[in-house]
Amino acid sequence: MDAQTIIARRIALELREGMLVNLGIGIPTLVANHVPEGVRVFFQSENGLMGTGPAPEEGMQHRLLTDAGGRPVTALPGACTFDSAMSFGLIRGGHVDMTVLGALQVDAQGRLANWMIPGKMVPGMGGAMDLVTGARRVVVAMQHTAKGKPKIVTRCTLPLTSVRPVSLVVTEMAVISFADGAATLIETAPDVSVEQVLAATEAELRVPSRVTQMQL
Amino acid sequence: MDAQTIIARRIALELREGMLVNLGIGIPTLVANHVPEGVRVFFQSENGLMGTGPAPEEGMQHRLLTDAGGRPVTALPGACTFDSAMSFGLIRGGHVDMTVLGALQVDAQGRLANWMIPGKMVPGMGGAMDLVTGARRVVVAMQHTAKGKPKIVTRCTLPLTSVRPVSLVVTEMAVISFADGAATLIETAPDVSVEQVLAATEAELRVPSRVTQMQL
Amino acid sequence: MRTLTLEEAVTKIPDGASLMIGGFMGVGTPERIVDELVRQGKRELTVIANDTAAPGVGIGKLVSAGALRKAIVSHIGTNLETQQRMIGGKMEVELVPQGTLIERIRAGGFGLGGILTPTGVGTVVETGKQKLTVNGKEFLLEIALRADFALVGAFLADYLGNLTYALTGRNFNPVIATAADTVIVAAEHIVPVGVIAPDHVMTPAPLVDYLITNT
Amino acid sequence: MRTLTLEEAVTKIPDGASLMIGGFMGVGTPERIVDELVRQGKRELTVIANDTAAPGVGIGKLVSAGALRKAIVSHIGTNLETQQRMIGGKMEVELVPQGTLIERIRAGGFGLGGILTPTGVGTVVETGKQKLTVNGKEFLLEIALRADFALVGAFLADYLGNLTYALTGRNFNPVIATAADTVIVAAEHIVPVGVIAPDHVMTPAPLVDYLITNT
Repeated sequence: MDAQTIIARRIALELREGMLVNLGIGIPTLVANHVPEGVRVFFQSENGLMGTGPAPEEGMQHRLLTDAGGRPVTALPGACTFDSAMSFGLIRGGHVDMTVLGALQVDAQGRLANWMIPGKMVPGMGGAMDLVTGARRVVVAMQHTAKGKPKIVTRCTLPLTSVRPVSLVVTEMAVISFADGAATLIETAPDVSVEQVLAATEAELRVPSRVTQMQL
Repeated sequence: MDAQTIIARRIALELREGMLVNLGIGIPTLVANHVPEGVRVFFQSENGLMGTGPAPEEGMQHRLLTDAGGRPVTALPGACTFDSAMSFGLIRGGHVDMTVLGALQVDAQGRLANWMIPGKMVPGMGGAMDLVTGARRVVVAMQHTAKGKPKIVTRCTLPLTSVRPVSLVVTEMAVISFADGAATLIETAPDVSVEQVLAATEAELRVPSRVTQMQL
Repeated sequence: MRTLTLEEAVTKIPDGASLMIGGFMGVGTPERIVDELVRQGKRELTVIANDTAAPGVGIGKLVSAGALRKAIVSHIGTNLETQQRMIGGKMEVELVPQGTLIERIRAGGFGLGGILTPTGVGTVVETGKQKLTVNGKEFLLEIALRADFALVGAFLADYLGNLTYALTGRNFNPVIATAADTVIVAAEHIVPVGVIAPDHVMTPAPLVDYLITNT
Repeated sequence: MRTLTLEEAVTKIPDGASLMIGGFMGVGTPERIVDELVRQGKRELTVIANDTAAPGVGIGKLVSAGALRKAIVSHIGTNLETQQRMIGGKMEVELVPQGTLIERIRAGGFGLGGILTPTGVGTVVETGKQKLTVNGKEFLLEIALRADFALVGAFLADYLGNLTYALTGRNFNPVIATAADTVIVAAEHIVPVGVIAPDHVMTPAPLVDYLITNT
């Protein structure tokens, strides 16, 4: 299984019946492909759609039915649309149960940086700051390291997205929880040891006596 | 012509093509019956309707189509409905061109009191404070005196509705403008003299050299 | 979202709860829920709504039943009983300008701390509130308002919980549906999923906790 | 409301004007108006919008044409040209969180001085802004935003100016229609008055100044 699939499948296990979920661009989008059988979730797209379905068949696209990246999507029965004020009211107001986003860095307290690299890349925060501040649970989907360097760091050197800590970080190596305020290694990927995770992580991780293996 | 009709007809002459107009309960409601021929205005009702039409024929009422007083109305072709946040966004945001309201007192600077008599009557401000603060023009429709006492006073003794001065006060005796900040008598009703108006008014009125007669 | 009978849904509301109730002079108020609150003899409720309607109508029934400890509303002029109870000290009434009230509720539902409004500046409404100047103009800081329950009167609901409102029955309903811990809906018609076009949904399904069955 | 040709409507927009433009990644953007702005060679414009789309799409065309002095947007990641112009000092970019941006515009349209949002607290976004504490929680005061013109992309318009939007083409459009001195609309279909049901109107007619004819 490749890194992206491991991450997406593991995050999909966090989905619960009836949840309203916002998926960011990139790996987070893949989570939609792994929703557990029998679980119905609503996907929200911050451009104004709830009830996003899979990509349309060829010839069935409509240019006014897209995801937040502008790509054609479908709308499931029971879908609804709304303006951006409502969309972000849902996000900021705690009505989105879970958001899944990418990250450039996450620090030891779970604080996320994902919207700019000063002097290099300034895409802008888009909806990320509102999502991280307002969603009930924030789950980070990212590769454990970038060019061999840890992305889970003691302290973010990049500008923060929010001071609110994320709930969970899922990488192709591990699941790290910030539920009780400190970075805690709760799962490792198949064939990955605790030691390997620690070696690839800059931030100090709490390691409970029992670290389970991801159930994919 | 009775007092109410004089007031309503005179105010109707302030209506201009395409205006969005909010009418309060009481005499203001009557203005809708005197819209000048060929002038199309939109009436807004703060409970969430724009394009209010006349009272429905017997048997054609619908309990979910009412004015702000809860009375059945009709909706003209091109009418639209909205929630209370939008309704007051239109009001507060200066999108309502003119509002017509009743008054308990208006002071020499045009400040209005119309929502309570301490210890006696506390109906509440409803939408009046937003309307007086936000509408482009505020026109007061009221009898010139109450129980023989002037209602246009030097200083309001009742709690103010807004510190923003009204634009125009129309009574069965006179039209008083606050356009340039001071109470100015600009018109008298037929068979009413300037002296009679002054005698029935506590606030000092500026009287221009030429005061015209209301054109009803 | 779950569907419940009227009785089950109202049983979830304890004495002393704060309730936002939709409706404007009773129009759009979920009358069945109000009737059941009275039947179950609820007490010490705080109601946040546009008005207290009139005796025998909508929230007016709760006033008459003595179910309210407090009402946060913009207008009580159409309900003499509310005024009498207020003056007699049997019920607290907090009057809020209508536009301010709906924005405070929206702020509560939309995760905002509050809003700056020019309404009320220089009047008794500003008492005890912070004033801020933005671009040379004075505003009152009006803070967010939330409730334990929102009691929503809808026109159509589908079985996921998507809602629409009809004509002037909309008023406070879609806004309160965002601003309470638990949202209970009574709809005139419950329709299959897909019957309401996506662009016509006024309250998205995930906001609704309980939909009362129509039986 | 008046109907105008595309050329007439765009002629009303002077160089240096501030424009709010609807659309999200170009979806819902009134493309015809954008094309005409480019054709008429407008300069020094300030655009307030969700994003600058991509080269060749929506607002991206204005970027490429060098028509913009400044963009107030939430995201430029999909338009490398915007980033290059910003870094090269040819264009100013003010980045605003998306939820904050839409609330600031709404505040401008709804007569509010601003709103308190938790978004951005403790980040670079808070620089230079007032922080307020409400019920023990910190918020940023984000102030109202207005523009000279709103360029709105609608789906249906009637001849009074009532508008609807379709699917994800709605986004910023109904909000900017409240917040500009002059509102110009391009609609995919212009229909007779009465065709749009009152409950389905998303932008009430009196907000619209000019409707561009479809010829």
